[in-house]
Amino acid sequence: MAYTVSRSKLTFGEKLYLPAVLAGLKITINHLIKVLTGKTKVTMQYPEERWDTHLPEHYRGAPTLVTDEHGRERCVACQLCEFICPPRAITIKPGEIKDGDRWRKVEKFPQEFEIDMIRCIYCGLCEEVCPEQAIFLRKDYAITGLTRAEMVHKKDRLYELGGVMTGLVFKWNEKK
Amino acid sequence: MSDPVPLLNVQIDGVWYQFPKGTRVIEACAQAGKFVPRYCYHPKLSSPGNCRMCLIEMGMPRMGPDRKPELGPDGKPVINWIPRPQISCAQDVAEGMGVRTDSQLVQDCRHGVMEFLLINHPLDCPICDQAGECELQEFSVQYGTGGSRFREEKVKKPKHVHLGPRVTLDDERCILCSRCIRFMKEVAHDDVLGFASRGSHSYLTAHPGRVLDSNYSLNTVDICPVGALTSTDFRFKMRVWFLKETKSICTSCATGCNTLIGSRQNVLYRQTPRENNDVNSPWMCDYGRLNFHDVNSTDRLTEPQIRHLSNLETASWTAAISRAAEDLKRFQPTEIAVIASGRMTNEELWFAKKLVDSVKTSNYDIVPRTGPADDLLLNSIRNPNTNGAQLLGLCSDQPGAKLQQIADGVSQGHIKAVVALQEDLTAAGFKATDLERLGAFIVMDILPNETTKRATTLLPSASFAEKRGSMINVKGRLQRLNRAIQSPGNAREDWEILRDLIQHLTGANGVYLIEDVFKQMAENVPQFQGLSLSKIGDLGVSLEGVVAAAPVTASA
Amino acid sequence: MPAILRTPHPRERRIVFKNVDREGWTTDIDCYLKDGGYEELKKALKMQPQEIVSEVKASGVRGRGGAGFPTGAKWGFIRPGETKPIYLICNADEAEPGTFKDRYIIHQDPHQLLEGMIISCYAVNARLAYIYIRGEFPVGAKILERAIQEAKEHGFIGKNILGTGFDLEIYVHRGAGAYICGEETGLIESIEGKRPYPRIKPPYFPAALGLYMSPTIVNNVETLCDVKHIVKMGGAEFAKIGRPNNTGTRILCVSGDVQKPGYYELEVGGVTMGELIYDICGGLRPGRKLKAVIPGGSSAKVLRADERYKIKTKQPDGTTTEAEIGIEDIRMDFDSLAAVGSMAGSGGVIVMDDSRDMVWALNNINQFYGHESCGQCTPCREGSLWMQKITTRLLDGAGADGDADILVSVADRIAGRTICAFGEACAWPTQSFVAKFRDEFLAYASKNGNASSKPEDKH
Amino acid sequence: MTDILLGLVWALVKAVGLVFVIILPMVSYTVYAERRVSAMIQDRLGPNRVGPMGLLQPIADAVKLLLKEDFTPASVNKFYYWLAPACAMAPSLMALAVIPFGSNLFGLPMVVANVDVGVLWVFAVSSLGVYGIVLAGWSSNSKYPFLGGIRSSSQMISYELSLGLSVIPIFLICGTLNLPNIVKYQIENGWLISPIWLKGISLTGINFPLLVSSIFSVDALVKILLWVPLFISFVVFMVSMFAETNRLPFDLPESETELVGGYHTEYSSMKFALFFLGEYAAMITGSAVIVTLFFGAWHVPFLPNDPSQFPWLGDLVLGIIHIAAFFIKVAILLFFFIWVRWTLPRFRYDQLMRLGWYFFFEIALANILLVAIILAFAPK
Repeated sequence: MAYTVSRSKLTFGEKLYLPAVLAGLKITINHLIKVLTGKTKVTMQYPEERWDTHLPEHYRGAPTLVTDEHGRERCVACQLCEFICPPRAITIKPGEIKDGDRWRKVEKFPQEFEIDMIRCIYCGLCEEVCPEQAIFLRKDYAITGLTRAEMVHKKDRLYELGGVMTGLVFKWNEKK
Repeated sequence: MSDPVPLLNVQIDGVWYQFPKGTRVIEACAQAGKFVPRYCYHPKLSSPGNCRMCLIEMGMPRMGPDRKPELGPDGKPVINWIPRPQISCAQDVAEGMGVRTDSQLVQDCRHGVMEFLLINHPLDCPICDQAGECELQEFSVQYGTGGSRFREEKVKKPKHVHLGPRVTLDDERCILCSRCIRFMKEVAHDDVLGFASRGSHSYLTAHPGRVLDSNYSLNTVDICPVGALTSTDFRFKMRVWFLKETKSICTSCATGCNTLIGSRQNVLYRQTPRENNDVNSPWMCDYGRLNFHDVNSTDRLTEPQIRHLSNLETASWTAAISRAAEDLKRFQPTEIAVIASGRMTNEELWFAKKLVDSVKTSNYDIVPRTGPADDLLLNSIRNPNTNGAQLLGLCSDQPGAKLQQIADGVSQGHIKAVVALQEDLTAAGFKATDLERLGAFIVMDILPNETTKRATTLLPSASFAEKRGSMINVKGRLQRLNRAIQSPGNAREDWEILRDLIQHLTGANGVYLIEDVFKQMAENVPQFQGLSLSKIGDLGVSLEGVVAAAPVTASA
Repeated sequence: MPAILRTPHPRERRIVFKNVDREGWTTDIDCYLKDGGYEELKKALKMQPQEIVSEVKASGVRGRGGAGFPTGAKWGFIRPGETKPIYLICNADEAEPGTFKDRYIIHQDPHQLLEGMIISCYAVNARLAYIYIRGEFPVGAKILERAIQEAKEHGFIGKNILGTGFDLEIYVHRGAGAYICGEETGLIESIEGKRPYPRIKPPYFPAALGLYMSPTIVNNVETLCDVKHIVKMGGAEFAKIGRPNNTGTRILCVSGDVQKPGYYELEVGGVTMGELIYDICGGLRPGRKLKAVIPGGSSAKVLRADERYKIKTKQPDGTTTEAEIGIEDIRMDFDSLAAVGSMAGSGGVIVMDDSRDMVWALNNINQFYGHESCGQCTPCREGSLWMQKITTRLLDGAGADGDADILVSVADRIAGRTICAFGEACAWPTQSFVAKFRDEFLAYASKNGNASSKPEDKH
Repeated sequence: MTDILLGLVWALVKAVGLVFVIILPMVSYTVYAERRVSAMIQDRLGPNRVGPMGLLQPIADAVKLLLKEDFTPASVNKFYYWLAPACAMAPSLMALAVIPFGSNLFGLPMVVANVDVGVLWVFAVSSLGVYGIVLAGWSSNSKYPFLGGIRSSSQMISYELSLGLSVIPIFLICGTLNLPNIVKYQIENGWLISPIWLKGISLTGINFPLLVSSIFSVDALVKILLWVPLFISFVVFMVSMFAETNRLPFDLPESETELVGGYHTEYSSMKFALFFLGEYAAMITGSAVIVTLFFGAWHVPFLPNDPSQFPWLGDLVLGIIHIAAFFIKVAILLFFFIWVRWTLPRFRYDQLMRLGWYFFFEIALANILLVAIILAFAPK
């Protein structure tokens, strides 16, 4: 069914359009004046001024891997992030924790864990989907590199960026 | 024809259905579209009724004083409901039976059982290989409550137990459904598994001094509804949701078990059985199941090669095919021999036969391959398509009968050109030094071996998982192979290589679709009359008039 | 042999326990024969098996093991003209906490049991019988084996018993000590040499598909002893003892906070709970008040002392009258105890006075069931241990709000949903304890200040 | 002979000086202004990195554009592809030749070419600009530039009509096409945006009788009557000038959202820069024409034209003041251009054509009639 949009009849003044044009001009000039007089200040002068201290708690910067309070890598290579990642930036090769390791109980760890930062869209789905709370979008946003290879974050780099995250998961502790 | 099975009237969730006598209640519900969740129940095994997941409300018709069912206003029997929930997996349907699969009580039963199963479960889905095909996960989502009220410590049990050479057990994940125990006892006839300890501390284990080393041990992994039993080979390799599943058949023996090939990004990860009650039920032997690692080998032949003096050099397909054709043209029919393989598909064998015909030689055969059989699935004939080779005329009733004669011919020098298709001739009675003296030695294979080293033209071909085609199993059943992954490098499907070779030899126009190859066969081979590749279907068709090539072993 | 022989209480009527605590009584067959032993066997062998079954049916005797199923009816399940072998099993796996009657029969009067068994086998046409005795009774097993040997020597067991052509072998089968072996199908599995996993019913009713998939009768020790006395006095005469539908005598095993705990053979329904506790058992300890009674073994539902029960009694003219009674007025018979929401069970009466902590008591019971669950089916396997963990946690001071409700809900999800009756056995105590002493559970649950016991803090 | 030579030299000096010293830097800094103003209107800052306050940004841009790879797509018609940017740039600069951008300096009139048909020259030359665009659109051999070129040609033709017609009232009033003479008329009779000049007021004092008589004269009445048609003329001219210079809200030939970049989509490096410069130069030219026609060109109110009245001010200073006044006016108009761009949304193509043909064309025609009637009845 076609839907008819009713158009209101314009008065003569409105038909001239000039008052509306003038009103528009007034709005824009007001903005300009406010910026000139320093009343508005929204632009941050990067890199002299940085967001770092103002970043909100949930800021989505570079995805990183974290270790827990025991220094154990939280990631168990469940590959859910690899599955959920919309641009398929994550590649994981799972491995088995061998006998004799303190965390043998955990059984699995990522042998290789790569995030291609050229592909990453910082959507945070990996963080959201992670059942072990091992992957976090930290506040790093200035991710640059000179080669494509450099932009693929390997496991050590991911842990270096991620650091330690305590709490949250107690499952792999001795009595759990 | 036996007497028709009488149909019984059964009321399921208020609707009356008819089921043949002998149908289990749980199956009847599923057929009526009211799936009843289950853990311990497996249609091919006995019913111990221990998981209590399939509890439903059940009732029988109320009997009047005249011992006849009382009829309600709708003319249907009035049902006397049993106050307690009943398991549906151990009972057959009865006339006038009533079933409720989604009443309040049934739902509470399912919530209860799900909660109980999960309180001592480690909930380690992130590392568990079963995740994604785990019934505990699925039913928990569908029938569970979504939360746990369990605040206590879980029961600790043995983890990563090497139950056998191919099976690893995690007892904490085990829900003690006993499917594996029953499989080993009832199907594999190797009663090696059992429970130890009791109550919540019960755990699965092999009998003292025994290991789960049956050739059918990996079927316990298949039927394990949770991740307790895992395949040591597949363990921690890939999450199942990444796997692309391709319906195919096992090519490790003449039984031709139906399979699902799990692959991701052109890598094979596992092969699991696919139910076909005419061939393998839902089972498969470990030998066949794990016999795919060659496909992933880094040694795979990827480029056609031509011999220049003593070196094999990489060449284009055009160059390699024309070199092979030119080489063959140089010899008389009696100087040429073709060794085909019982591992080739019908389509490949069809072209192999055309090749034989076009060079007009009578020196051709296949290499027989045998091994010990068992009384379940594994056949003594280890070539998957000997029947096809016979049917298409590449060997006599006794495969390999001419092989020694050809080998002698090569040795004595009156056979000067040999085409070896997917066979290592040095393992089939040919001497490596003889092969080196051949004027033309055209070899088609997937992996390097002593034969490929001596080829004058080496043609890399596709493995069983990389091609389509059909095979005939030991019982004369025509079944399909499907392509799961792409061939590495420039390797091509065998039938295409053979077609091109024949085109170079005879100039005849070839066919360009495997469907057309089969069509051509169907027109010329009476047994294939009226069939096409698509008509074979996923479960295959039984061919009439194809006699078993060798003693058939009993199968499940 | 007990060092001290107890004098029976005057209100007792000792039939089965006639020889228990008897001066100069030994387990020797001679002693038994001197007292007129095996006379009933001779009498029975002269009768038709069907006659004996009829007498047992007429006597109205109900199983003494716990469920109280009429024995005659059970025997009647054996189809006439059965072609498969028929087995009789004596269930001497007396494992219910609070019950200690069968062991006295076995320890002091084994021949009475054997005689009852031989008669029963003759009645149901069983040629092979087992006495399944629990692993914790090694002495009893020895006594029984000796008694069987003696009976064989005297021709009461073996080929062609007393020249009647009736053959019978009785074997003693020692269990390994699991409560679940007292469940008849679990017991059968155990005899078959498997884990005593109870079987699903349907289809595995012992009377049809029992031991080795053959018809099997499983009876309690006391029941089988009663058979001897039914043959002796006739079914009709036996039925006069006790009350209608609750015939014969029962051995009540009273334990707990009474002055004189012990076993008392009484006419079924012959006494009330009050008489049992205050007259026969000498009352509670001084200064104590009655708090609760578990009337039929630990799996029976607990009765609270200050509860009032409405009992409907059927009058001879067909009308029913309703009376409200207190705990003292409950008759100790099958139907009365069922009417007040508990059961006569195995006859183990556990008396608790006001010094008892009901959470502790339930935890004690739960510990037993959590330990004894066979682990076959899910609700009981997981639920019984969970209930124990909750009560233990409550006792540890780590209770949480809602624990009482979780306990009840867990028990509700076990009862009626398991393969065997163990589900009910472990669920009923929890259901009744929490329902009747909810305030005590809530008091524990509110003591949730002990943070160190919270699971997430234990690393 | 020497006079002609000298005149030629002077003309060259003026032309080169005007183009390279004033206009081109002005173009660059108009771009800079555009970026800064648009930023501020949008609550941003704009380029502020290169040099103080980003003032060297235009130079950086120029360097960048010069150094960028000059890429010529394979499918283009090379000759016209190369020609088009020049065609786009040159006309706007040429039009400036007749604009009087100052009074006198060193006794020389500050106009490159004082021709009698000045206004016609402006129109004639500036309408050539469309060729550059059409050529670019066609020679690029690509659909977006092609569409841009088509749009541009029809838009220019449409608005040239109203542009031309809207200035006819001025000729009627001034009676001349010579731009310096129009300026002279404005000095004497007031700016044509509101052509009444209060005689008798100067920096040296107020001549009241002259003032009163100038207010209460018939001449004044006529001029006040002319305010209405002249204002209409101004608005139509102004809007048409927006359209002619492809400025928003009439930037359909290069609308980014639909045509990627329109006619210059395929251009890069300096050739793109030429289009860019052309556009801004056209804007400057347009502003200059408006200033000349309606805002009294270099004339500063209350500052008499005759330097002899202010000997202390000096000939030179006055000349510079006049030049400055002209460019300040131009700058204000440029700002207005920018301001409008960042305020109004783009017209739809059919709306654009409708506005041009249905309204401005008719309004301009009626306006001529109105002025003619007023002038016909006004006493000479």
